[in-house]
Amino acid sequence: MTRGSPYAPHTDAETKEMLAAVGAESEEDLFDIPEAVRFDGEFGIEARRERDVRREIATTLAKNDDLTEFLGRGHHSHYVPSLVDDLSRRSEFLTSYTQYQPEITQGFLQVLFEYQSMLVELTGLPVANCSMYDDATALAEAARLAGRARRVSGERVLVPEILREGKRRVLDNYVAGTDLDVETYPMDDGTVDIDALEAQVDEDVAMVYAENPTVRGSIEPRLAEIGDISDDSGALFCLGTDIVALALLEEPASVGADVVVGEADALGMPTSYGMGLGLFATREEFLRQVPGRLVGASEDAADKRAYTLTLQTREQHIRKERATSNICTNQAWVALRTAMHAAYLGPSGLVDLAKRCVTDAESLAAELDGLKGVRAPVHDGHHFREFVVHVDQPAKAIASDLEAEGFAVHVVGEHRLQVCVTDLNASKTDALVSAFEEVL
Amino acid sequence: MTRGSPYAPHTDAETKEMLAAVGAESEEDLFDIPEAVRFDGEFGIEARRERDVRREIATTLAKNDDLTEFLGRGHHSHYVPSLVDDLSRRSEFLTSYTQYQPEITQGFLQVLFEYQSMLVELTGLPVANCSMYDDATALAEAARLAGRARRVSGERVLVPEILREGKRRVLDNYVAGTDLDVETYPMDDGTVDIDALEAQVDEDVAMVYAENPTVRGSIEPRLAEIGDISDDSGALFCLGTDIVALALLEEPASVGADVVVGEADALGMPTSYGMGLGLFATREEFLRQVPGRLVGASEDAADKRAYTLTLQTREQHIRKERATSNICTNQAWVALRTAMHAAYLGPSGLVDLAKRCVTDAESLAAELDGLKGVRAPVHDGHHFREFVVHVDQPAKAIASDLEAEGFAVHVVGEHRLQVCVTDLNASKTDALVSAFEEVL
Amino acid sequence: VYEPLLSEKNSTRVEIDEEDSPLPDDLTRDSVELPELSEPELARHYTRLSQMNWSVETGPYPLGSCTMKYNPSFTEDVAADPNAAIHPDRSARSSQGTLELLSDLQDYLGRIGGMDAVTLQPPAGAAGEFAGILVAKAYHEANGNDRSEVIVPASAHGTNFATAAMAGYDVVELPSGEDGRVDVEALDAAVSEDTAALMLTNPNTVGLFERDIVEIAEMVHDAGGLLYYDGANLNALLGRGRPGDMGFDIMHYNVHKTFATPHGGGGPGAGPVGVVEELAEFLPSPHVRERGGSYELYEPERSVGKVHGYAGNWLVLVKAYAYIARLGDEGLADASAKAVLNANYLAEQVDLEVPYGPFHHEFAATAGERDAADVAKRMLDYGVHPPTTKWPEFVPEAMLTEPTEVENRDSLDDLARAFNESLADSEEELEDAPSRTAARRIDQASAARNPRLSWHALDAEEE
Amino acid sequence: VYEPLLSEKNSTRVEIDEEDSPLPDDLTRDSVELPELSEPELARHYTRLSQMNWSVETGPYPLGSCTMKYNPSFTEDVAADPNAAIHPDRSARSSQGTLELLSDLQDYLGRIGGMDAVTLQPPAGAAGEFAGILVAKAYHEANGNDRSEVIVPASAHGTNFATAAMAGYDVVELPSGEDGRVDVEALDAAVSEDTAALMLTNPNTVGLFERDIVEIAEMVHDAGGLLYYDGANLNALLGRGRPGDMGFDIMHYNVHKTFATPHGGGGPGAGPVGVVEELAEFLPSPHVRERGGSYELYEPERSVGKVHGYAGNWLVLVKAYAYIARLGDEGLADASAKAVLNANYLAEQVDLEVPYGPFHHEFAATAGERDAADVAKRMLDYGVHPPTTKWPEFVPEAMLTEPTEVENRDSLDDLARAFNESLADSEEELEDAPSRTAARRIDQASAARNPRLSWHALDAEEE
Repeated sequence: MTRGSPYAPHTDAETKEMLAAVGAESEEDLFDIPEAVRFDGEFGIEARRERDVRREIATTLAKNDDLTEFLGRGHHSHYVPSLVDDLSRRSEFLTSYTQYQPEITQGFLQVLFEYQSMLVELTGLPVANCSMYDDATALAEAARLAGRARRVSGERVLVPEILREGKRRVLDNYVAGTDLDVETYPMDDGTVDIDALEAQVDEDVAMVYAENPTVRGSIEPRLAEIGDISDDSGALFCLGTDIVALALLEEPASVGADVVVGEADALGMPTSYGMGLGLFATREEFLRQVPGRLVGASEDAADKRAYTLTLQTREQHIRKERATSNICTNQAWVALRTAMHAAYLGPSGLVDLAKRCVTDAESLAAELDGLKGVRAPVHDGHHFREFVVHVDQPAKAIASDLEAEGFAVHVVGEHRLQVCVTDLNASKTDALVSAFEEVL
Repeated sequence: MTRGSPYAPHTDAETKEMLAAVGAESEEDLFDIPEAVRFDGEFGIEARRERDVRREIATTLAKNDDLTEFLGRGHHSHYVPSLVDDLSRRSEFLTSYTQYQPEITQGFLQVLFEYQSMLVELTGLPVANCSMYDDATALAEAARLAGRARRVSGERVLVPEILREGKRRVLDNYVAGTDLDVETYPMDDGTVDIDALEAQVDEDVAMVYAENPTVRGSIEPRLAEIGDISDDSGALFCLGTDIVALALLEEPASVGADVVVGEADALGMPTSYGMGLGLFATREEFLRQVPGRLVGASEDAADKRAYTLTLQTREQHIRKERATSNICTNQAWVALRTAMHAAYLGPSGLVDLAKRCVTDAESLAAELDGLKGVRAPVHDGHHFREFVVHVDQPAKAIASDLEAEGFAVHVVGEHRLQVCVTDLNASKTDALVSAFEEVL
Repeated sequence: VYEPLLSEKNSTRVEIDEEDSPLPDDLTRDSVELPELSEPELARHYTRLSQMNWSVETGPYPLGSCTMKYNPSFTEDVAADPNAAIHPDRSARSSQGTLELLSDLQDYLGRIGGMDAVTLQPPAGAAGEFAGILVAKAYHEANGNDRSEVIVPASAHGTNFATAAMAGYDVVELPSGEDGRVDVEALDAAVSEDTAALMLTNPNTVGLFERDIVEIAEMVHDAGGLLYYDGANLNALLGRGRPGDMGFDIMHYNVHKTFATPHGGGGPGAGPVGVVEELAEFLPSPHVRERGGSYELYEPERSVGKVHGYAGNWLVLVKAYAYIARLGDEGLADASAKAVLNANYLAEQVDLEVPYGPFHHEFAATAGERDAADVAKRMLDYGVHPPTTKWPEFVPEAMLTEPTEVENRDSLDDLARAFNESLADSEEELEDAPSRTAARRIDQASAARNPRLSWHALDAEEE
Repeated sequence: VYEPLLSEKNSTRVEIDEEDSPLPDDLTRDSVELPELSEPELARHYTRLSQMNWSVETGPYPLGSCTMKYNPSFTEDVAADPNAAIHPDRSARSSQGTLELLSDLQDYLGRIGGMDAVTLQPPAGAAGEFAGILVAKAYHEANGNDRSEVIVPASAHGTNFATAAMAGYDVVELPSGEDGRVDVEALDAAVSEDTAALMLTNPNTVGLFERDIVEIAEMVHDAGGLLYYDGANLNALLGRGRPGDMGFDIMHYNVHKTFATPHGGGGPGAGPVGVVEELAEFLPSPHVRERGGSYELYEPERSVGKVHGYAGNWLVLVKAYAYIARLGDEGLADASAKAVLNANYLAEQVDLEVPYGPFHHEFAATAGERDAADVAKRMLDYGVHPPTTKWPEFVPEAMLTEPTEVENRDSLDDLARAFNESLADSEEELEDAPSRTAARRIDQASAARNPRLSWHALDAEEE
């Protein structure tokens, strides 16, 4: 074989014949690059054998400490059944492109249609797209949609004062090119201060954003009121949530949500350093304002049901600068995995998993609350997966000591930690409590 | 869902309806088992969730020490490219059955046909079957073939005095039900003592078995003479080898081998506690005496080339007690993996790999030979992958000390170790030499 | 759909020259000629071939006596654990994890079969039979009691006959009784002091439980013989009957049938063998046991020796262990219940006579006037895999059907429809079948008459 | 071939009752109705669906501008390393492995593109464009130099236009020159002190190298603007030209194009952004750097902030790193050489005019009197995936074809045959195409006219 790319199949003889066929003497002849900008240096990257690359990366990644993570705050994982890995890795799914030729990509299209359908069921809203990058970009796109589709003349986007920094900063960038302004509204004991919000909302508000559960894990008790307040002023109500919470908590449609955004990668993906799956669902009314791809049902020439990407005139490759978003490549394969995981759980499994997110968090909070110098949860009310913990000692020091014991938790204030429990670490909660005792 | 098997899809309602359809009141009604032998106890095996089983087995297996193995003696591994894992795990291959309906199993049949073809090329013999369990059973089947097909009236099967115990014991069992007797012939400095063999061979010898390389890794220098001696007396010459050695060492057909047996799992499989892939090839003359499955080319009703299991009248499901063997389930999927790995290497890669088996063993032997109190290789001549090492100190103690240093080697005599090097441990030979220095 | 052979894509001859070879010329071959292809080409080759292959994950696979269950994908992950990748010649001390898992699996299988000791060495069911019969033989020999015959029902798997013959026994074939079961009188006539063993499948190969098993066991035991259980149909009995409780002395388990390890297109399987206490000392070597909290390998006192060069198909055993642990008592029992329910339900929907019953996990329908093999080929046109045909032989034009527990009612209804529509089709359509598959009916006679077993043979033919 | 929807197989409503809920009724929904299916049913569902999907491992995928290369399977294993599965909020101290790999990848990409600093945060090419344009904007603002326009050639990817607009810029569209490249005079007219940046793909979307790139860069730079490189076509240049050397200030890399991470049916990708030294302080936060042997995260001094909630598509980046490490200098250069050779060879075999050249890794043929989309549909009947059609718009009935380096001559000849036979077919056959695929031509207009975006919508329609 030739040296060079192991993935280029050409033999030397074949290369020669092909060069002859195109009338070139060498591969270099085919490059029409002016001398001035021709690169004749080297990258200095040495080629390695497959096994050596595997060994090298394994060695590098092994430098990540082996911690039991009690981390959440928007990036959550549950146990992913082997089935999902096995089936999603099938090359027909994994190595396919966007379905621009639907006749030979019905398989992927159907999975995406099923993914959309699951989100329609869970949100109660009739339109869900194929995916956004993550919760942060989904929220940001929602704000832009509110800007385009607004029913009022306002420019204000209201978000809770307690919001993950990453979300806020993405939102800021996405609205920077518009006339929208982001403002915060106050929270009270971890959930929305309804009165304060009501006072803040006026007819110049384009969108009100609230989360359920909040980034601190609190379940929002007065969602419908937020919906009403938004509706009364003509603002869009955008609700942030995640795919597991949707299975148990109030249905977004029933509380008046106009757009639902959030993370769907809590199903289908291992913990993956923040790699996400932005869910995006909305009312029929905003269908033509939706960013990203949509799969619709149709018929083929033999009148059989078939699926296809649809309403593409919203998208950048057709509408260019008037597109609803610049998104092109999305998180399709993650959506496929999430759909598989959700299908694996079924409604019973999904609801059970969501219930455990409540009960496991409650139990762990109660146990931690029993420790001297610890109070948990800091906020009243119900929690989903995670909660804030008050520690009398400096939170940073405690977190650092816990890390030395093999546990990772969030530091969210001078004396505040945040702890997240799922089925992946639930068997280690006793060990975590012991570690707390150790380091206090 | 119902409790019970997670892989039985029945809902409770469905079960009820199905029972009604068959006129039974309960599942128990369907069992026609006399009271006297009905089992109403429990196995006492607790069902576990998927993730818990995975964790439990991972924990158990982690009790295997993390050793760098310099082990061989018939169970060899080379680096298996990821491609092989990925493609062989495709469920269409992995979860299929024997190809009794060839019209819908052309894919697997073709892979097996290609596997056979590769072995035909490597052995030079025109008939190779789909697989035996391992080298030991392949040798044993060869002896039985020699017994059935013998050209002489003899009952003696000659095997080298240096033979892996496992092979010998399987052979003994396989011939126990026949009139064959197994005898050994002497070796000289690790390879066949030709004169002694010649003296031992007579017209009552049904088969002469020799290995190349031998279990000690020696390359047999006078194979053609063994072939001639066998041929002259009318005995079958059975040669034991492995799929990688075949790519470099003398072609079996060219030295007069009538049957070739050995291990093919040195390609395609990780080290797997002795799980094997018996290769079996022979001359046209013995075609109808071959044990196991054969895939042949044919045509379908549209005259297109197609593949099918063939000459099944040799097999147990048709011929019953007159079958050539009782083998039914074989190692088909391992053969598929081996074929994939061989195809991945191609002839260049295969030959290169085989050459490394010679040079890496030579270098390591030379390095060990440089140590005080160590002599390697013990046998003169050329070696393939492995060689015997003389140590002045007791071999068991040295091996045990090496194990404590993280290395596994064979003990093959009071003062003899055996060491095997492949691409998997070649990068650790310096560390092995250092460990030897440490423990000597 | 046609995928060229690798050799039709490329054929490259690599010469082995003395100058760049580490060996002298007389120790090496001259050259090797094989396909030299790149990774993308191979990926496509095998992906396409896989798509030309039926499998459990493609659809129903109701092959009677083959027990094509769903193979949980997590068991593959478990077996791929790098810590499972160890060499069999390691010291016991350094391989405690493997030994523990083997020991635990021995224990599980013993409980499931009602056996006192279990070897995991046999690499397949037939190898298990061979090991089991070797044990029987060693037992009789140890008693100074050479026996020459093994009795096998006519309806038994071919392996039973072949195994007994392989071990040097004369096979005494027992005709099936009128009810499809062992004819006890015939057995009485066959049993003698020459009887080393009776090999029995229970439920038998048409799914019938041998109701007279207690009497049968007594007859064999009284004559000094042993009772061997062929575990091929164990999926019918889990949690409801144990061979050990029925008087069987030796049994093998087909883990790729009962415990859902994948069939892999014909293997690898594993055929562990269980025996009663009295026979434990004859089991193959080495055997695994626990002593004082650690695990060791040892040779049973009167071991029959070996039936595999090492320890059998280890990775398959890991998968079997994982399956058993996942299901537990309740899951195993439910698997059998649903397997039996499915067979009964399906038989009810199929327009064919089922001459023998009550059956359990499988039933032998008869195609009557139709050719069972033709009906099967026609079923391919309806998008399902057909049952085993023309076997067992005492059922005329048998269609031995075993849906297993993994089908649901819809899929059984689909299967029944495929049966019934095929049966309703004309003789011509049947003979012409399959007509909707990528490959049409394949000429088996020509393949056997003119064996072309390699691409070399095809090349030679073309020249 | 038709596979029912999950919802057509089962639909189960689970009620959430206060009594067995851990939450009060007013915090929960009433019920959830979804398919409840077993693992074997799901395995079959998705296996069948997968077989209804074209992919790189099925066959050629010559979509122009999409760069559908072979995705080495070992990169999947690498990304599945349990040590890669960490949370982004971990301390830097406990995630040194991840940070080291990210740092090394930043370094590799910098060398390959000739850029001084690289952020890996953007989760896709379009997100990379957005990050890059935000950097440009921040740079101008930092210089007290607000600019309002971004210039984009008419032939550019739609994302360029959309991105510029999204960042609040007016888009100035530059018509293509007669030779298919940037019209330098038109550019001269367009560039002004309002020009924030010129976005350019090079080679451009018909595969032509912008020969005047040095002059173009000077013009833009002289006006105080920045030059942005759209990395979609970088697979044409590896080892032969670097955007940094051509005067580009900002570029994004499409790792799922150039570095062979799988497209996954539309994503996830990753769109790292490289910049020259002067712009490094504006890169997104956090950025990774090495300090005294350990790795840390920090916020660049004038960072534009974030374009992704966390660190982008980490697992995709791991695969890209693995690919680059596997190929090295020589492999990367060879990949481009073969990609360009393949495009040239294929164009030679196709009976279509290719109006612009010399092209590199892709060429825009024109279907002339035929409808390019119909020709593409007909190509499906010949068993290949067609090229991108009707784009870029300045080529009439364009068939933008990019075979990439992974095809060999045989497969290119097959592709050419599919082109040529389709072109030779009658207008009627084209309009009726595809006729040999499982699904026939799908009515896109009806899908848009009557949007049915969920199984709920289908159910509603049926009622």
